[in-house]
Amino acid sequence: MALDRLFRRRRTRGGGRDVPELWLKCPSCEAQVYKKDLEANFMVCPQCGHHFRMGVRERVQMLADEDTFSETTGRVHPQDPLRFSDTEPYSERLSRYQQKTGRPDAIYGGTCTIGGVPSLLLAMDYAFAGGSMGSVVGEEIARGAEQAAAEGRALVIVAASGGARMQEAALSLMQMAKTTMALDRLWEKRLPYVSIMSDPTTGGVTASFAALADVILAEPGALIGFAGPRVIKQTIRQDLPEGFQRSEFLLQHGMLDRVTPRSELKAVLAQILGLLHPEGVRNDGA
Amino acid sequence: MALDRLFRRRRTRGGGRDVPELWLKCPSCEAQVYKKDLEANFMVCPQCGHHFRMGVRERVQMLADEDTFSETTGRVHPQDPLRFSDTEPYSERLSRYQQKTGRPDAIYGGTCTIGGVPSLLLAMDYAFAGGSMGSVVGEEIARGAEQAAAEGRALVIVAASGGARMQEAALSLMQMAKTTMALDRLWEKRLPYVSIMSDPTTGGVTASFAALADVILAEPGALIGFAGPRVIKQTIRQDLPEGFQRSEFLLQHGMLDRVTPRSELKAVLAQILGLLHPEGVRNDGA
Amino acid sequence: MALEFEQPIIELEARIRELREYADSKDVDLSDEIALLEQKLEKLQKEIFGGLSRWQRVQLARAPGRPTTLDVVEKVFADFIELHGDRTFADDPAIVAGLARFRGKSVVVVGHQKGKTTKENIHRNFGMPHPEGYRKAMRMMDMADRFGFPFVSLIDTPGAYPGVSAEERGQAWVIAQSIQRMGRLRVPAIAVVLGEGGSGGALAIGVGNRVLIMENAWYSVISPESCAAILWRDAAQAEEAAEALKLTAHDLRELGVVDRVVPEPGGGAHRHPDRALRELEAALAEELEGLEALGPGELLADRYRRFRAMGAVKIEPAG
Amino acid sequence: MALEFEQPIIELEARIRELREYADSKDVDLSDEIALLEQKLEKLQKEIFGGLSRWQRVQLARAPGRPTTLDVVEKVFADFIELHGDRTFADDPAIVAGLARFRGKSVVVVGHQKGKTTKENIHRNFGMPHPEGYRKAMRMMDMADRFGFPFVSLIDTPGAYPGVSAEERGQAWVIAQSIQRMGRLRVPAIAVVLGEGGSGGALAIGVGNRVLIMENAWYSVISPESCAAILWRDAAQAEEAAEALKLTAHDLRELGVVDRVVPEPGGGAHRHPDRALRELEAALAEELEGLEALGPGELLADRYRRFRAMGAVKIEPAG
Ligand SMILES: [Zn+2]
Ligand SMILES: [Zn+2]
Repeated sequence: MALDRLFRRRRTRGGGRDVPELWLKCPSCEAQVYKKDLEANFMVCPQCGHHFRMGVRERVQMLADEDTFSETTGRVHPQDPLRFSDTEPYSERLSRYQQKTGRPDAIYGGTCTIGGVPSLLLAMDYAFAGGSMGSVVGEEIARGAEQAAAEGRALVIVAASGGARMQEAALSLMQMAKTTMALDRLWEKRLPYVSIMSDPTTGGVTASFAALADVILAEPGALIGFAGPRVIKQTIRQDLPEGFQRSEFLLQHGMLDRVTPRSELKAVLAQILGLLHPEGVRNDGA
Repeated sequence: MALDRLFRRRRTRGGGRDVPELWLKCPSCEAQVYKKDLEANFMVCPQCGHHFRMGVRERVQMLADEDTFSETTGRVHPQDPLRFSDTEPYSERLSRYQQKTGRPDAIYGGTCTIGGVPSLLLAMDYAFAGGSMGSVVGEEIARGAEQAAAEGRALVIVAASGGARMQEAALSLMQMAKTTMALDRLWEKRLPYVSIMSDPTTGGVTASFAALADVILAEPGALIGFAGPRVIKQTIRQDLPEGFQRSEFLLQHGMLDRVTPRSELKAVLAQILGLLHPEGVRNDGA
Repeated sequence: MALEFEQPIIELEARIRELREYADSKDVDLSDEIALLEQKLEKLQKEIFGGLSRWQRVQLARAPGRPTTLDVVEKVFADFIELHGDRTFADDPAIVAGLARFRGKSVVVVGHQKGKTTKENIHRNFGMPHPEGYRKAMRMMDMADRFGFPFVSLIDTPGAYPGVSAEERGQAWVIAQSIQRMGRLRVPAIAVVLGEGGSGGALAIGVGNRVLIMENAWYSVISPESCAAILWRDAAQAEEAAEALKLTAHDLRELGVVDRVVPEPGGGAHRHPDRALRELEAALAEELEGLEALGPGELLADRYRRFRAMGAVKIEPAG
Repeated sequence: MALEFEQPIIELEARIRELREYADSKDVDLSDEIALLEQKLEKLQKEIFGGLSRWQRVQLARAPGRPTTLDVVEKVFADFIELHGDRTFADDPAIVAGLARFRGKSVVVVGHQKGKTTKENIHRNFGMPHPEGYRKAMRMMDMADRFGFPFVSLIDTPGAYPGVSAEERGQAWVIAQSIQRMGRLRVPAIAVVLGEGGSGGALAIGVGNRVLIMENAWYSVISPESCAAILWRDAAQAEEAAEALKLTAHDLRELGVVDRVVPEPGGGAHRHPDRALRELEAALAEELEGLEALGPGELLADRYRRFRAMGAVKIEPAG
């Protein structure tokens, strides 16, 4: 569970989410960046290369070949099976996020080609409840894997998540098994699965489908791990080592295939998919 | 390669090998032990429990059920494919060891039952060229695995070896692949393989069949590893940590299933074989 | 060491014991009085245990004296032999694994292990595994597949260890791998939540064809304390969090997360471990027998079906 | 940096170069003189390289400028993308691994990697892998099997690292596992000894259906220096040990340890890496084509037959 991080972050970030800001301060180099410039640069700071979080539509646009994307998500809606309520009822929380994002839950994606390789591309939406995985995210990923297997597509998932969604409790936990097991549909058909870990990828998402890809790419500086840094700090009662749980640290510890800057992500992904799914390219079907 | 150890040991040990001694000094507790007492106690120091090296016949006698052992080794003889010679021609070295041990090479074993489980039991002979693995040891192990598979037996190998035999150079190296691959005959038939590591188990023997068993048992205090301690010391130019490369160290580092004193070895082995090869016990065939 | 809500039961039990001892020592007949008190005790137990709150169950799940994996392998299985190590980095005492016999047949058993004393608890890291523990578990899954033996896992952990060392060595990765490995077993797999079923560290060995749970165990995505700390920003709200998480055996049975609740004797498994383990043995025997008819492919399909169905969603018809 | 026995060749080459430059700058025709010297050079090369001692070959196998794994993946393969990590503990720079294309088809490539500078050599631990390197290699073998891609390994190591850290993390175990994993590949597997083939650390990725070796590479159970230190108790006797070990490409072809010697251009691969790599490419293409006809089961059987036959023994007829 690294949802704790979401709450901390939201409090320390300046400005309400609904006020459109023209300028943003880069948290890494502290430069004031014009938002349009940032968007034109795939949300990477032109000064220092810091990778800001990215919207799911922009993510899909960045990775899918032009005019090949067709959404498959959006028909699976969350329930409130536990009638969960903490400081706010879960059902109200859901409505709020649905209004804010225009999506039923924290995932968005569909079919496309990537470098000519027929793919099923899913992106987790951090803006929806911290990208937490409940029944809907689990279901969409399982469906994605099954559809990719049935249609001979590669599967690509961009993770951005604080972990499992507490408000669905044990049902969220079970999504870890459900998504993991669904990936085996791809194995049976020798279809590749590439995981892209963006900031943050933690908790039950890392500990299930995100860590089980044929190739795992991560964006620079992304927080990646199982437990959240705050929980770990409480456990060991010491400061965490510099760079701990960041992409570069994970790469050194053997957990990632590559740390790839966003500017190269599409090209690297296309190269890998082309190598892992050569029939896909030859058939040239989308 | 940990053959270096063999040479060092032989020089520091007191007394010629051919002089029968009635008393032995325990290298661990320094007590004078009457040799007959030691033999009656499976070569374990009655004072401190130090495990002396053990002859292969005594080893087989200790592990096989009474009156069930029938030798299968002994028909495979070494060659001198490289016409190797260092301070002494390899062929002469071989003759010397053959005369000393009465066996063609560094391995002895055959069929038996162990706790009623039909088994093929092989023991490496440290007294023959430091238990080094050349073509004969490799061949006997491959044949043992194949025969066990063909006859529905469990395979049990007691390792005692300084590693691969230098005098057969690349051919010795290839025995690592040959023995390893032969083990898969057992996999196909769901037959178990238990490795028992005694002092020492190093080099190419550890790095092939000895480390690949379903269950790995080791005797207390045995030297176990890949590189010999002297080589490692030269590499790191520091003293080695206390207990480094001893059974108990390996157990802690997750490499062994159990460290089992010789007095319990037969019982533990029989229990494991009974669990892993229940049909064997039911059929009760030898 | 008794829990607060147990006090009336324990006091009544003490009185019955006293009366018995008195009757024995003085050779008087107090059987009517004792019988009366025993009836009262039974009623009291039913009353208290029938109305347990979720938070009280969580406390029972953690109660000292509750059967652990080592108790199960000793009393429910025969011929257990512990096997150690992940053949990679270390042996993790927070997970116990080995071979055993169940009703005459070989099985592979893996379970979390807490300590019964403080010293043992430190040695076993309070049942919180490092990556090595899960790798040991995976090695045992390989062994079960290799020999065609059923795989039984026993879940009892507050969670996988959330420390620097565990993160460095890929805690998330190894949990994912263990879930995947268990999902791929070609032999019957049964998972039993013995005590605490804390999050991914529990699920890592929880991908059974059947998932059983002891009546007073809990199983959820997060502990009530951590959940309260995050959602209520106050760990003291654990009681409320436990209610909200619906983490008890009966809740989970209703949600379809577990297949069977193993009843505990009145007073709980920690006070009557042998009786609880006999119930577990009977349940295991029944479930294993049911799975024996299935072949490797069917077992895989059965397990996928089971977990594929998990979750609560509403799906719009395709437009 | 040239080896002693290369000196005459290098001097002659320098003279030819000078003459050429002179002819070009002065615009005079020295083609006859140059042709004569080139003939002489060819003769000299044949003489020197035809009569190389085993120890001289060992020096060639270690010569700076010799093609390494990274040269091969760049020049023999196309579209190489390096993949990192063992998903367990670390990424080991002493082993390079990834996906590439060979003659249009996807392959998985793994090889030892030495550095070309001192700094890089330290980073790559002089091509001596830790256990993590072999686990990365095994992950790549899994990938080759998963997608049905041929597996190509490039051997160039003095040996697996003989240090405390490597022993602690199971160097022997991981080498054994890697041998086993490669033996179980259900896809065509070709191993090429590029430079040094030092013991188990080389064999760990050497279990190919075909094993190729560059003409001036060596492959044996131990390095000549270590062998001399043990058997002659004097590392300076390495030259004699090299002779005794019969560790050259042609020796190994005779012993049946390798299937094919890839010829190196006169002067050696370190002086003409591109030409050497073209020879390697042609050999790889031929061998891969030959294996393509075999199914998974046949490849397994072929590999077992190959290694099962290794060794020199005399077997008494059963009495
Ligand atoms: Zn910046
Ligand atoms: Zn002693």
